[in-house]
Amino acid sequence: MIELALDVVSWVLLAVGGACVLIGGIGGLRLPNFYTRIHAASLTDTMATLLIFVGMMLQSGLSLATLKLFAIMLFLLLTGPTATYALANAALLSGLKPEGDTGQSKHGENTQP
Amino acid sequence: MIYVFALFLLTLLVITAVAIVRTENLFVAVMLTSIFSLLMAANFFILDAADVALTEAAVGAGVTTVIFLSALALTGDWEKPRPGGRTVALGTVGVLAMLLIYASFDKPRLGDPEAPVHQHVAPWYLEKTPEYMDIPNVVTAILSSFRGYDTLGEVFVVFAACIGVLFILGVKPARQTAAAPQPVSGLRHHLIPQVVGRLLVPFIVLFGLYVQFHGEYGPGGGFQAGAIIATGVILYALLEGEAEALRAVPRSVLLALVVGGALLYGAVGVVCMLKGGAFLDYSVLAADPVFGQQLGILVIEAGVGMAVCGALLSIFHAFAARESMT
Amino acid sequence: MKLLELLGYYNYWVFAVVLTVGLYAVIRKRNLIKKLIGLSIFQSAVFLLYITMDKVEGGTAPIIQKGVPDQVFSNPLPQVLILTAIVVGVSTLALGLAMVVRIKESYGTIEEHEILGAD
Amino acid sequence: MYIVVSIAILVTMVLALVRALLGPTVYDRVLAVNVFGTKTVLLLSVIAFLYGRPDFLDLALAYALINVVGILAVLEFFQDRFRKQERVDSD
Amino acid sequence: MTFMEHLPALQVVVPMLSAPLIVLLQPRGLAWAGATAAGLASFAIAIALAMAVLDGQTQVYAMGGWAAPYGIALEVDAFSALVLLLVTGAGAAALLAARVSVDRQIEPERQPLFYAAWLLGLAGLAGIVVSADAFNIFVFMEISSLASYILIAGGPDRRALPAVFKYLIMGTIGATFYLIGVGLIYMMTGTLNLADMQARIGDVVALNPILVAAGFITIGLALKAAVFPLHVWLPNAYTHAPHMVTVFLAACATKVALYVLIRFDSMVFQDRLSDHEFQFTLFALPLAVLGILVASSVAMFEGHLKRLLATSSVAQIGYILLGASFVSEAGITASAMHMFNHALAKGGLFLAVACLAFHFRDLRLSELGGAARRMPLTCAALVVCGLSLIGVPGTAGFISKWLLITAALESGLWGWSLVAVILVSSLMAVVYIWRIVEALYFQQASAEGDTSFAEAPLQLLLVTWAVALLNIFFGLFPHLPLALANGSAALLVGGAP
Repeated sequence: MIELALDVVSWVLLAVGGACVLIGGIGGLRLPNFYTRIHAASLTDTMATLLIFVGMMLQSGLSLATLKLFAIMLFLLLTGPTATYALANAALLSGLKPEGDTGQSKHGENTQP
Repeated sequence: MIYVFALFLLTLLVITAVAIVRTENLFVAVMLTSIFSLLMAANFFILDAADVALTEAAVGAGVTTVIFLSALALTGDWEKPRPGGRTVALGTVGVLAMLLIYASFDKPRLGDPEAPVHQHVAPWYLEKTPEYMDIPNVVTAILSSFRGYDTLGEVFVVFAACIGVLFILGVKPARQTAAAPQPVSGLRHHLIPQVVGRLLVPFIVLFGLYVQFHGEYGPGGGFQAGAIIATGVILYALLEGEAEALRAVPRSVLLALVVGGALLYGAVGVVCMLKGGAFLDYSVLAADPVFGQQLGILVIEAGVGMAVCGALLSIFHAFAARESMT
Repeated sequence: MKLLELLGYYNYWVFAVVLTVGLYAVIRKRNLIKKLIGLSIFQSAVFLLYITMDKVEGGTAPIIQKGVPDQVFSNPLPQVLILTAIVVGVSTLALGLAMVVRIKESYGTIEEHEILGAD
Repeated sequence: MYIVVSIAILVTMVLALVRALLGPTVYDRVLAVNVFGTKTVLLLSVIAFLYGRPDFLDLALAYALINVVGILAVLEFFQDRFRKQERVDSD
Repeated sequence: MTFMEHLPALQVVVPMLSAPLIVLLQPRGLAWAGATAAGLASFAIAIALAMAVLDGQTQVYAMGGWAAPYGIALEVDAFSALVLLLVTGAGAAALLAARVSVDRQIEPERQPLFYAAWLLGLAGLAGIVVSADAFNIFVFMEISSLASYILIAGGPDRRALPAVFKYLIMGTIGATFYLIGVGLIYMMTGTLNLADMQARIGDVVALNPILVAAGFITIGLALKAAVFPLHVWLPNAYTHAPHMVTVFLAACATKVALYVLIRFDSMVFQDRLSDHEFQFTLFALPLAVLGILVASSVAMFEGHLKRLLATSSVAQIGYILLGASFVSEAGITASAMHMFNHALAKGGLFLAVACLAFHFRDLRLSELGGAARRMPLTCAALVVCGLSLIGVPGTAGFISKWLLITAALESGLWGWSLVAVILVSSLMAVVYIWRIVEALYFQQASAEGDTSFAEAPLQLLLVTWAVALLNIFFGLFPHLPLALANGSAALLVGGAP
């Protein structure tokens, strides 16, 4: 009985995690400019990772694999937002101004340093 | 079921390869190259090559991207487009492609067990490894003992690359910039990456050591460990600045690591000779041949790890020092 | 059945295409760094050829698990060869980039036609 | 169940690759590479479970650690060029 | 296992393990001394191996104690003993003479790295010749290639860098083609050991991949050996390399690639693939003839002395391929002998060029006026080696030209035209050697050049003269190399065990 419950919970978590990943991916593609796309990317980094890994941990029960899964989740949650922050910081410093309400970023051209 | 993944990832691979060749901004090409190596590692993993995927990950994502970027920083990152017809190049290359695809129909289908590859030498390895070495990871057993001579050659290829880069970049650049080479401050004012990085570096080096000594039981070994530890120290150099990293791991230590690793590997072979076995025959190292094999594999994996880590780091420092000069 | 049959050869076709893309870049492009990138793609294709050989239907990676009886394993030998070839590729790449840096300093350019023109 | 998740991750990788190819500004491409790296970690862990060989998670762990080095190297590269441009403009 | 049985392994291990040691020897003179000691040791091992092979026992060495198809086997038979003598001899001789010339061209703090790369090159080439495992040959081919890129990149002027970059690109493509060929053969036969491959390739049903593999291996090794259409990297690389590096590489680097091509072709593909002899001859013969004629004619009009000799090397490689393409016992003997004799002749010529470089900054023929009066001994040695290159009777070159002509006659109806080609190209060789002699002896010294007697340093001069005398000695008493060449021909084509 417990077994079945665990399975169902982890299936649900995995499904929602998968959906989150998909939403993040689509967001990354359709959003107008750089700073909005960074939100979409960070969504997948944190939420989807959390859901998928917890779902898998439930599946693998108490074992070395669970410890590894926990370590991977921890490092992903640690490094993902850092990288996104550093990226946004570098973009801001080098002059890519976030948009007010025009929606289309002034510096759209490719030769942005 | 694996066909779906294989099909999917291989198509992505081809798209990325074509995109790399077509783009003219070299920086974009380097970014796509790191995606290319991510895809290669995923493909290897699906085709049951866990060790190779780990090597491609450790070497491709970390070290290759960093070396390419430091070379781009020293040269320009724009490519002058080449006008004119590309029919000749496309023609010769197209003929080669047709020839290869034509020849591929006689090759054994992906994964069929009757292929000659699986009949002759491979079953012997799979059967004899538990008997001679009693270690789970057959790839490490072949890499270090059955074909240990190849890996010795491999360590000396890395050694040659290291002394080659030191030799070629040993020449001072002609026009030394008037200003004293100001210390390359790492991502100084990026406080958050610095804090997280300082937290991360010990774990990367610890994971590198884990991969080093876990080589017999799971995917891992000398090459992967050396590359991961080198990536850890490179991360420290990126965050704290290259001068700081040199203080932590000075050049003399790096040279000692490379030379020590190569000599350690060779010394194990010579000791086997002196003890009456053939070159690199570890079973003579200890009374019980199986224990001798395990001891030999452990020591030469340590030698490989030292050599690869020292070589990759001295290559990185050679390029980074060049950047601060010009 | 025919489609599944053809799928078996898909890896070899990708090997052929990626090999020719790499070779095209090396022959066609004049920027020295782009030639090196083409060279590394060219070598990656060869790795794909070797690793495609080792897959056995339903086999897992050749790491023998103690408890599990008579497991089908993939072939470990091509993986050993490719471990060596990857490190050879990186070493050649590092040496090539060191030469490109020196060429840039002495010639001021890394476009092949300008270098040949300079001498 | 794992198959559904891995297909979702594969589709996201395709979307990230499209962003990397199209991306107008260079930072979009760096973002795409970052997303691609994270998705590879997820894909490798899910496939490790799909194959029933959980001891292959080392590979995903390695990628989780190393992926960030590539991104920070890129930002260091940009910072250098930005500082070099400042020096060129100033003198 | 006695010391004698370890020799095949020691042949590679001695130079390879001494390379890292030399990197640690910072004091300048010590690096050269260590390198020369290791070079001479490996030459002594090669001589001992040749002696052992001459009295009949081919050495087989199972590396790591594992039997042949499962582990890596080393095998030293007549052919590999001959090429080993050639490689280690050229390496040791060039190292002996290297100190003075290298001190002028490489800064002291970079010299330990230079000599370590030199020993790695020597170990790589010896590793290829000794190994009997297809993938092991690839690994050692990479070691020797990387080492020769480093050595050439040490060249004094800036033109060395683009030359060595082109060599790196073409060399890596060649090595990767070879890797694809080995992969395809492994895919169809399941083994990497050469002898095992020979046994198992017969029962391969689907021949397509094997033919494609033969194509890839031949083209890859032709690229490495600078066979005619794929030789564009060689002239620039040898011209702009440091003088002593040109001596070492010109004598043995390309010949080892030809050695692998001949061994692969005659052992693996030959008697198992139907009408493969015809295909190999159809491929190799025209390339060899074209190579000989075009390269010799280009050499005739070349202004720079070193580039002239490098282009003539391409022609001489054409001779070796010509011998191999007959696929007969006489043919293989002729090509093996020419490998040996060309190494002697070309090594001597480039040593003489290194001596000339001491007093003549610019090595163009127009600038070398009055060299004979200022450096009589060097020019005399250059003339002796030039005669051996042409193939004047009494010198080593004559022996191999003679064997080539007999092999050509033996090979049937095309024989006479091939003999004509050999004679015409020998005439062309006479022309370009005469142009050198005329520039050295009869050209007036340029106005401001001083004409005082100024010979090259003694050490360099002694080695140059030693090689010149060897040219003559092996011209008169060719028993040792001839016995090895005959043994290798019998082994490869004659089907002897």
